[in-house]
Amino acid sequence: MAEVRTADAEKTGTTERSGDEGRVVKRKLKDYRSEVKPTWCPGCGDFGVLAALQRALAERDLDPKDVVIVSGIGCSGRLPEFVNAYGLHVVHGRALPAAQGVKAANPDLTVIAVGGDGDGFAIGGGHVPHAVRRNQDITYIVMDNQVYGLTKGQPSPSTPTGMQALRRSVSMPKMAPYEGVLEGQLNILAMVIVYGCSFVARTFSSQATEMAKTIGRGLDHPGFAFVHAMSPCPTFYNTYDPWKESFMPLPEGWDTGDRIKAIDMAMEEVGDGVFHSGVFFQEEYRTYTDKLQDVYTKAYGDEQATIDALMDQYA
Amino acid sequence: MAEVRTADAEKTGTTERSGDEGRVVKRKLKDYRSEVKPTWCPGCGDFGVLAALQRALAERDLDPKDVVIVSGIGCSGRLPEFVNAYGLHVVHGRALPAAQGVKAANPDLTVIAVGGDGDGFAIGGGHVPHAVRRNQDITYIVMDNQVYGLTKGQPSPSTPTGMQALRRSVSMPKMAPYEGVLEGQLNILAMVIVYGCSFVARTFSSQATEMAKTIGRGLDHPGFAFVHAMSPCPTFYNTYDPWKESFMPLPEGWDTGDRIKAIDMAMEEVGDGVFHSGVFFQEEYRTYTDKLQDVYTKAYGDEQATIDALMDQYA
Amino acid sequence: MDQLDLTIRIAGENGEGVLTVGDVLAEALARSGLHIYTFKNLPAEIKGGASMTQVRVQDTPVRSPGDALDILMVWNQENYDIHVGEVKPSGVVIFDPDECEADESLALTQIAVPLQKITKTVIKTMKSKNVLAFGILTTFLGIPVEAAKQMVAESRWGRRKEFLESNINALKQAYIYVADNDIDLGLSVPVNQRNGHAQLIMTGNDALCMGALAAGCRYYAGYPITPASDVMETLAKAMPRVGGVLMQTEDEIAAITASIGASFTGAKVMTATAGPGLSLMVEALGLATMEEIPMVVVDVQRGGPSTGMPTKTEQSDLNLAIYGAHGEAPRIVIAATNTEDCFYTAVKAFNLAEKYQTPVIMLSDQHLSQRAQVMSRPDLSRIEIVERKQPEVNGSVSPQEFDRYEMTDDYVSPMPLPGRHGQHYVATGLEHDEHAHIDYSPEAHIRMTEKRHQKIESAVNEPGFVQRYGAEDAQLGLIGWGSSEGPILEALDRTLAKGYKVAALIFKMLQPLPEKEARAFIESIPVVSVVELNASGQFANYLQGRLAVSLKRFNIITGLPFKAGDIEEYIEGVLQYG
Amino acid sequence: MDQLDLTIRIAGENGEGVLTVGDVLAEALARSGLHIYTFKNLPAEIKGGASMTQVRVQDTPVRSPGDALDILMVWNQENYDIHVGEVKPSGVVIFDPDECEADESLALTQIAVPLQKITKTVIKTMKSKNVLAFGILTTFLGIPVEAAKQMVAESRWGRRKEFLESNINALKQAYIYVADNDIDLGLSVPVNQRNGHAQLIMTGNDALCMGALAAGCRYYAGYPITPASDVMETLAKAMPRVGGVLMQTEDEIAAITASIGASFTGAKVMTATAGPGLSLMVEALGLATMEEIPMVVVDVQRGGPSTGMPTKTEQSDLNLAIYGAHGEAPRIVIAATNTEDCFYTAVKAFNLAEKYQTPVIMLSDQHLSQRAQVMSRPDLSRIEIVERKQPEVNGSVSPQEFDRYEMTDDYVSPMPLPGRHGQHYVATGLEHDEHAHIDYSPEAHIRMTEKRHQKIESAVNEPGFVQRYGAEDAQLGLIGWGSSEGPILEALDRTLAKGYKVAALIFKMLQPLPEKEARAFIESIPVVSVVELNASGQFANYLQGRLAVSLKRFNIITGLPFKAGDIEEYIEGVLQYG
Ligand SMILES: Cc1ncc(C[n+]2csc(CCOP(=O)(O)OP(=O)(O)O)c2C)c(N)n1
Ligand SMILES: Cc1ncc(C[n+]2csc(CCOP(=O)(O)OP(=O)(O)O)c2C)c(N)n1
Ligand code: SF4
Ligand code: SF4
Ligand SMILES: [Mg+2]
Ligand SMILES: [Mg+2]
Repeated sequence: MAEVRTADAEKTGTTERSGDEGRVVKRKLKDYRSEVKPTWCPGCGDFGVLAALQRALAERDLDPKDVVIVSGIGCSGRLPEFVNAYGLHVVHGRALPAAQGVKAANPDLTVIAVGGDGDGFAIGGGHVPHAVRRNQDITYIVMDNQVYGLTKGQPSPSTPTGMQALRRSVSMPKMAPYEGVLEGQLNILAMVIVYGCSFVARTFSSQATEMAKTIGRGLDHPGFAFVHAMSPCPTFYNTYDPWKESFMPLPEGWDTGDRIKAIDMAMEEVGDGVFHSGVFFQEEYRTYTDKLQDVYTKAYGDEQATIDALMDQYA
Repeated sequence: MAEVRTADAEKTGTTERSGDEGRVVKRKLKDYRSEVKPTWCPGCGDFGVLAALQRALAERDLDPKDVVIVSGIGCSGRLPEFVNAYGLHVVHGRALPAAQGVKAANPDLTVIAVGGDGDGFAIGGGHVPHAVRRNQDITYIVMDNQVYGLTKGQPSPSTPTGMQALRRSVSMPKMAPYEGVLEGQLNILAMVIVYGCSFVARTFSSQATEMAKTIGRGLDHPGFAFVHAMSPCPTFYNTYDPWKESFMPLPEGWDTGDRIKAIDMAMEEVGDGVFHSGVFFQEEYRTYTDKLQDVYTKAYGDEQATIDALMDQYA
Repeated sequence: MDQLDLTIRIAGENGEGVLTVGDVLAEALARSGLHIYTFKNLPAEIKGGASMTQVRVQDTPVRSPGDALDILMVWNQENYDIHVGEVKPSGVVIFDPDECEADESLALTQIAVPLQKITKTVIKTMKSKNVLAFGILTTFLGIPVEAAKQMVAESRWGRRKEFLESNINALKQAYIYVADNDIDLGLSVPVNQRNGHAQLIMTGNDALCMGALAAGCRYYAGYPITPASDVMETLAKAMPRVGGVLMQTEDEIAAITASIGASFTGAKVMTATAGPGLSLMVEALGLATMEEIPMVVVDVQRGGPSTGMPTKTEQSDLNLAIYGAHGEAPRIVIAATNTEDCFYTAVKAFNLAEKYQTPVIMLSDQHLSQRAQVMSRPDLSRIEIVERKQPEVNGSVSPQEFDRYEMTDDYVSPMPLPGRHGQHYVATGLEHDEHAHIDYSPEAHIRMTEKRHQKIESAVNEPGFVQRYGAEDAQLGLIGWGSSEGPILEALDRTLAKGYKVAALIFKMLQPLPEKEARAFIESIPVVSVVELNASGQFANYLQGRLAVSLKRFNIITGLPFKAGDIEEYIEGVLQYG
Repeated sequence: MDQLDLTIRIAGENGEGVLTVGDVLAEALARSGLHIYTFKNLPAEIKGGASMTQVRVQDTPVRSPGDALDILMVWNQENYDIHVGEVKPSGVVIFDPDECEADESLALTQIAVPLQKITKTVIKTMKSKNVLAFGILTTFLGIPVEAAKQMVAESRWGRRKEFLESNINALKQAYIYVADNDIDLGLSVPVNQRNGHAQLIMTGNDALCMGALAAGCRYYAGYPITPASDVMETLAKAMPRVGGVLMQTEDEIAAITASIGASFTGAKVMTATAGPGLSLMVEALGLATMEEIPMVVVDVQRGGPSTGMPTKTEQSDLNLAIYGAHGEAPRIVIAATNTEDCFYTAVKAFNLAEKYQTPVIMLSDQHLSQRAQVMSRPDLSRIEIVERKQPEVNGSVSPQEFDRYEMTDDYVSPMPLPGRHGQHYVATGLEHDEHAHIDYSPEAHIRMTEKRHQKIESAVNEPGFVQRYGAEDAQLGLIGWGSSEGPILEALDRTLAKGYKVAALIFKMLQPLPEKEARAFIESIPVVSVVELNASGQFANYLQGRLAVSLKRFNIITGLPFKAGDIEEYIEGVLQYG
C-alpha cells in the first residue's frame, strides 16, 4: 500500500493511505505494533492495556511519528517498545517529568506516559501532583497490578494492607512473611482527583473495549488525563478472580463534573470492596500550553526579542 | 536548681526538678530554648511556630533528651537549632524519611518533623503518602508560607495560581513575571487526609495559644499527626493581612471522625477563600510500632533467635 | 582424576525450570561434602529468553565459575547453538533430539536424551521433567540411584508431597534410560555426608545478610532492585527474628535518610542497592559524612550505565562509590571477594562504620551476590564487634558544654544518643564547629574538613584489607579488587605451576587506599596490570591518581564474570610477548 | 598612580544596605568606563550576620577580587574587628564613631564619619543612609559631586522617585561633611562616559544565561538553589521573550528528566543547579549518556559537602561532575573562567552537547556566578552555533530499517525527532544495539560502550579549552581550571615582572582531558603545581590518574576565592625555598 500525504496531513501530522480503489484508509491496530514481541508473562494484564492503547491510537488515526510514549522502569514500563511510535524509556519513577519536557518543547505531539503503580506512586509519587498542577495535555496510564512485577513480587503502595502469601496463586510472601503488609494502602485514584486533575478514569485490562474507549477519552481530553488501568500480574499477585467480581461501572447518569462527589466515591468504594470503572471526573481547564500563549503575548507581543535586545539591560 | 530523677522518670523519659522547697517543678517554655538565637527575619511567622512548639513541649514536660526534632532545608528547617532538644537537620525534602528512621529505631522517643511547604510538598512530596501509610507516632509540622523563603521568594506548590508581584509587600515577581504562577495550587491538607492520615489539623502562627494547643494534640495523638501550620513570610510573600481575615475555626461541633466530610471541607474552603483552623480529622489506628509487636510475636515469640539459629537454614 | 573439577551447564528457555535443576544439583552436591560454585546468566525478562545455570564442583574450595564445560545439557536448539562452542574437547553434550539437532561435525561426545518425550509418554507429569533432567545428570556423574533419591527427597521437590511420587518415578526413568542405552561417562563423583553444621551453602547476598546481623545490624531500609533485592527479602524474614526493624521504603533516597535517622539514635543500620539506587543516594551519603553518622551501604554492582544490564555483572560503580557526592565527602569503600568473604566483610563494614562514625560502602556485584558457594560456618564467638564511641551515660556535662564534634586524637568524637545521653545536640549538614553549631568561618571549615578526611585516612591501618600472593621475584604483577580475587588467584596458581613468575595484590579496601602495600608491590615488579570488569580501568586510574605510577590494564566488559582461563591467557600473553 | 587599582570594601550587618552601596558603586564606576570586579561574602541567613561587599576598580580588565584593601568602610564594631586587619598599610579605614571604636594602635589612616548620626539628624530619612555612605566614598575617590549625582540618579535609588530628594540631599551632605572636615585622600578616579552599547556589566550567571539563549537554548527546567537560582530567575523573564519555555520543577530530578524529555524532541535544553542538586541528578545524567541526549547541566559550585556553606565558593564538585553516575557514563565537563567567559563557555557547552549528543556539565562557582564584571558586548553574528545531526526530513528509510545508534566514523549518529522525522524509535536506558533494541549481549555492550567513550574522547580536539601562559623556560608551572584563572594569571604577571620564571596552564575542558597539552607542560617544567579551591586536590588526582605523573598542589579551603596575592606568595615560596 503506497502512502499518500496531503500537504495538510503533513502539517497536522496525520498520514492517510490510499486503498486499492483509491479510498482513504485509516490506520489499523496492527499499524501500531512494533517489530518487538512483548516480553511479558503469558496472561499479564499489560497485554490488554497495550492492545487498548493501540486501538485508541488507531481510532484516532494518529501518525506514529507524532506520538511519543514515555515510561519509567517496570514490566509495564516496557510498553513503549511494543508500540510503533516514538518512545522514551527513562529511569525508574521519572516518566512524568520526562513526558512534561516532551510536551513543553513540542506541544503538537501526542504525549502518553505509562508505568506501574510502583514507578508512579512509590519512587515517582512526588512528581504526580506537580504534573497535575501543570495540566499539560498528556495522558498518563498507570498499569496498577498492586505489586512490583519486574523485581519479582514485592508489595507496592497500592497493595492491600495485610496482604501476604494467602493463596497459592499469590506469591508475595517474601517481604511480609509474618503479618503481611503493615502499611496502609494508597487510594491513588482519589489522590489524583485531590491533586486537581482535570480527567480521572478507571478501567480494567480484562475489559478490552471499555479500556480502549476510556484511554481514547483520555487522549481526547485537552489537559492532563489520568487513567487508572487495573492490570493484574498473574505471576506474582494474581488478582484476576477478585477483580472480575469487584469491577462495576459507575452508576448510571454519573455526573463527571462534580469533583467532590468523585472523591467521595473513590474513598467510599474501597470499603465496599468495589472498583468502579469509567470516568470519575472531567473538566476542561486551560492547559499549560494555553497559558503560555498569554505569557508570550505579554512577553513579546508580535515579535520575539533578539538576544542583543535582551543584553541591553546589562549595558 | 538540682535535678531529681525518680527511677520511673528515668524510664519514661520525663525529668522532674525539685524547687527550692522540694516541690516538683515542671519544665517551662524557656527550658526548651537553645543557646542559639533564631536567625529568622523580624516578623517571620516561624517565631510563632517555634514558641508554640516549645510551649506544647513544656506542657507535656518532656525531657529534652527524649525529644528529636527532624527537619529538612529551608528557613523553617532551621527550627531544631533553636530548641533545647536533639535535632537532626538533614537534606532538603527528607525530614520525613529521617524521622521515620529515628522513630523505628527507638519508638520511645518523641519524634517531631518540621519543615516548609517546599521541603514537604515539592522535593519531599513523594515521601508524605508513605510516612502516612506507616502511621508511626510522629508529629509533622509543615510551616506553610506559600513561598520558598530561604532561596528568596520563588513560588511553592501551595502558592496560589496567578500569584505575582501584585502588591508592594509581595515580592515574588521573578519567577512569574508575566502571568503569575501558571501551575495549580496544591491543597496539601486535603491531600494528607486522602493519603489516610490519622490526625490532620490546621493552625496559624499568629494565633499562639491555639497553635500550641493544636501542636499539643498532635503530640498526644498516637500515630502520624499532620499539623498544617500557616506561617507567613513577611520578607518574600507577606500574607499576614489576608490570612488574618480568612482564618476561622472549624464549625462548632465539628465531627473529627468523618474522613469524607473532612476532605470535602478542605476542598470547599478554598473556593470560599477561607482557612479553617482546628482538627479536621482524627482517628486512632494501630501504629507501626503496635503492628511490629504482632510481627515479633509471630517471628520469635518469647525469645529472639540467635544468629547461629538463623544460619541453620543454609546448612 | 586426581582432583575433582567438573563444570556442568544446563540451558533452556527462561521459566522452563533449568534454573531449578541447577539449584538442586548444586545444593545436592554441596550437601554431599563437595565444594560448588554456581553461575547463572539470565535475561532481564520475568519469563522467556535463553537462560543458563552452571555448577562447578570440586573437592576443595572453588574460586571461579569454570572455563570450558565438561557437561552441557541443553533443552532446545537456541541454547544448543549458544553454548555448544564452550564445551571442552573432552566434554559431553546432552541434548533433546526432539527439540534440537546436534551439529555432527563437532568432535564432541553428544548424547541424545529425549527429555520431553520421556516426560510426556512415560512419566506423564510435565512438572517432573526437571527431575528427569536431574536424574540424567546424577547418573552421568556416577551418583548411585539411592543417593540421588535422597537428594530429590531433601530438595525443594521433596517438599511438594503431591508430586513426590511422579518425581521419584522421573528419577528412576532417568537411571533406566541411561542403563538401557548403556551410557557411561566413567565419572564417579563421591557423595558423602557433609557436616551440615560446619558447612553452609550460601549466596553472597545470604552471607552478607548473616554477617550484618552478626555485626549487630538491627535496622534496614531499602527499595527493591536487582540484584540487591535478595538482601532485603532475606532480612525481611530474619530481621524480626532478632528484634530488628526492616522497612521497604518508597525509594532509595528514603531508604538512606531513614537509615541515617535510625543510626542517629544508635542503631546499627544498613541499606543495600544497585547502581541506580546508589546514584540516588549520593546526596544523603554526603550528609552522613558531614554529620559523622555510621552506616553501611551495600552496592551490588550490575552492568551499567543507567538501567544498563540489570542481570549482568560488572565492577563499574567504583568511581561513584569513591567520588559520588558534591564537595569533599570522604567515606570508606570496601569490597568483598567471595561468598564467605561477604560474611566477614559485612561484619567489618559495620565495625568500620561504628569505629570511624562514617558511611561505609560495601561493594559486591551481581555474580558474587547470586552465585552459591560452600563456606565454613562462621564461629560467632570469635568475631570482633566494635561499638560506637559514646559519652558516659548519666554524664554530667551539660549540652551547652558538650562538643559533639570534639577534636580528639583520632578525630573520632563521642556521639550522644537520644533517649540515652543528656548531651543533646543538633546534627546538621551545614558546616559547623565542634559544638555542632553552624559555622561558615574559614577556620571551622578547615578544621572540620581535616577531621572528616583524617578520620577516614587513618582507617587504612586496619588489618586484612590487602593481600599479596604469588612469586616473590615476579615478572608480572596483577592487581585486583573485590570479586575478581577468585579467578585471579586460580589463574595465578595455574601459571605459577607452569613456571611463570607472577604475583597478585588483592584489595578489599579501596578508600582509604592502602598506599604502602600498593607502592611496594608496584615498585617491586617490572610490569603491573590492573584486572577489573569495567571499561575505563576505574581502579587503575584511581591508583595512578594516588600513586603517580603507570599501570597496565586488563578489562573485560561482557557482563560476565572473569574466568580463570581469561586471566591465565592474559598472563601468558604478557609474559610471552611482552 | 600610573595604573588605577583600588580595592574598596564596605561591611555591615546583613540586610542593612551595605550590599546596595557596593552594587551601586560598582555599577556607577563601570558605567564610567572603568573595569570593576565585585566580591561579596554573605551569611546564609536571609537577614542578620556580618556581611561585606567589595569593589575592585581598574582601568584595564580586573582579574581577581583584590588583595589588601585600599579603602574599608565599616558600619559597626563587629565588622571593624573582622576586616581591619586586611587594610593595606597605605590604606584608609572609614568608620562610624558612634557605632564602633577604632583601634588607635594601628598604623592606618582611620577616618571617623558619623553615618548614623548625620542620617538621623541632618537627612532624617533612614533609607538614605546608603546614599550618604555612597557619597562619602565617591568624594573620597575624587569623583565630582555632579558626576556622583548623576550616578545616583541612574541607579536603583534614582528609580524610587519618592526618595530621590532625600537621596540627593544625602549625597550633598556627604560632600559637605568631607569638605567641612577637610578630608582629601588625593585620589581622582576618572569618570568618563562608557560606550554603553559596547560594554556590559554582568555577573557570571547573567552572562551564562545570555550565552545559553544565544546558543539557542529554548527550554529550561530547574529548581531553586543558591547560588544557581539567579540563572532560573533571569531566564524566567528572558526565556518567554524569545519564545522558549521555562519550568520551575518540583525538584532537581524532575528538572533533569524534563530536560531530557525536551531534548528528545530536538530542543536545546539546560538546567542549572549547585552541588546538592547535581548529586540528585547523577542517575539521570547516566540516562542521558546512555540515550545520547544532548543537554547542558550547569553546576554553580558552593562550599561542600552536603548542605555545607551555601553562600561560599569552592571548586569541589569536580569529582562528582566527572565520575558521578554508576557504571561507565562518560560526559563532557567544562569550566568557565570569568564573567565574559561564562557567556562563551555557555555557547560552547551547547555546541558540544549538540555535536556529540551528550550531556555537558558546565562548572561555575559561587564567586564567579555572583560577582559583577565589565565585559565587551559579544558580537552575536560571529558566534558559531552547532546543530544536531539529524536524518533527512521526509527521508524514505523506514523505522524498521533505521539505526538510531548507527556506528558512524565519528561515533555520532543522526537523531530523528518526533513530529519531524518518520524514523521513530524507542530510546532506552537499557543496553541496546544500533537499532535501539534492548540487547544485553557482550557484543552489543562492548560496541556501545566504545561508542559512548570514543565520542566523548574525540571532543578533546575542540580548540580553545586549554591555554598556556608565562615563561617558556619556566622553573615552576601552575595548573589551574575554571575560575582560578584570573588570580593565577595576575599572580603570574606580578612574579614574571619580579623576574621569576613561571608559567601557567589553564584548563576549561576537564573531561575529556587535553592530555597532550597537559603532558607537554608538565614534562617541560621541573616543578608543576595544581592550584584549586578544594581539599583533596581533585584535579591534581585526576591528572595524575590520567597521566601517571607526580604533581604538587596548592589548595585553599576558606570558602573564599583565591586572591592573586595568595598565589604570588606561593610562587615566591616555592621558587625561593623549593
Ligand atoms: C532507581 C531504581 N530503583 C529501583 C529499581 C528497580 N525496579 C525496577 S522496576 C521496579 C518496580 C516495578 O513495579 P511497578 O512500577 O509497579 O511496575 P510493574 O513491574 O509492576 O509493572 C523496581 C523497584 C530501578 N530500576 N531503579
Ligand atoms: C537538593 C536541594 N535543592 C535545593 C536546595 C535549595 N533550597 C533550600 S530551602 C529551599 C526551599 C525553601 O522553601 P520551603 O521549604 O517552603 O521553606 P521556607 O524557607 O519557606 O521555610 C530550597 C529550594 C537545597 N538545599 N537542596
Ligand atoms: S511479572 Fe507480572 S507484571 Fe511482569 S510481565 Fe509477568 S505477569 Fe506481567
Ligand atoms: S525569608 Fe521569610 S520565611 Fe525566611 S526567615 Fe525571613 S520571613 Fe521567615
Ligand atoms: Mg506494579
Ligand atoms: Mg515555604
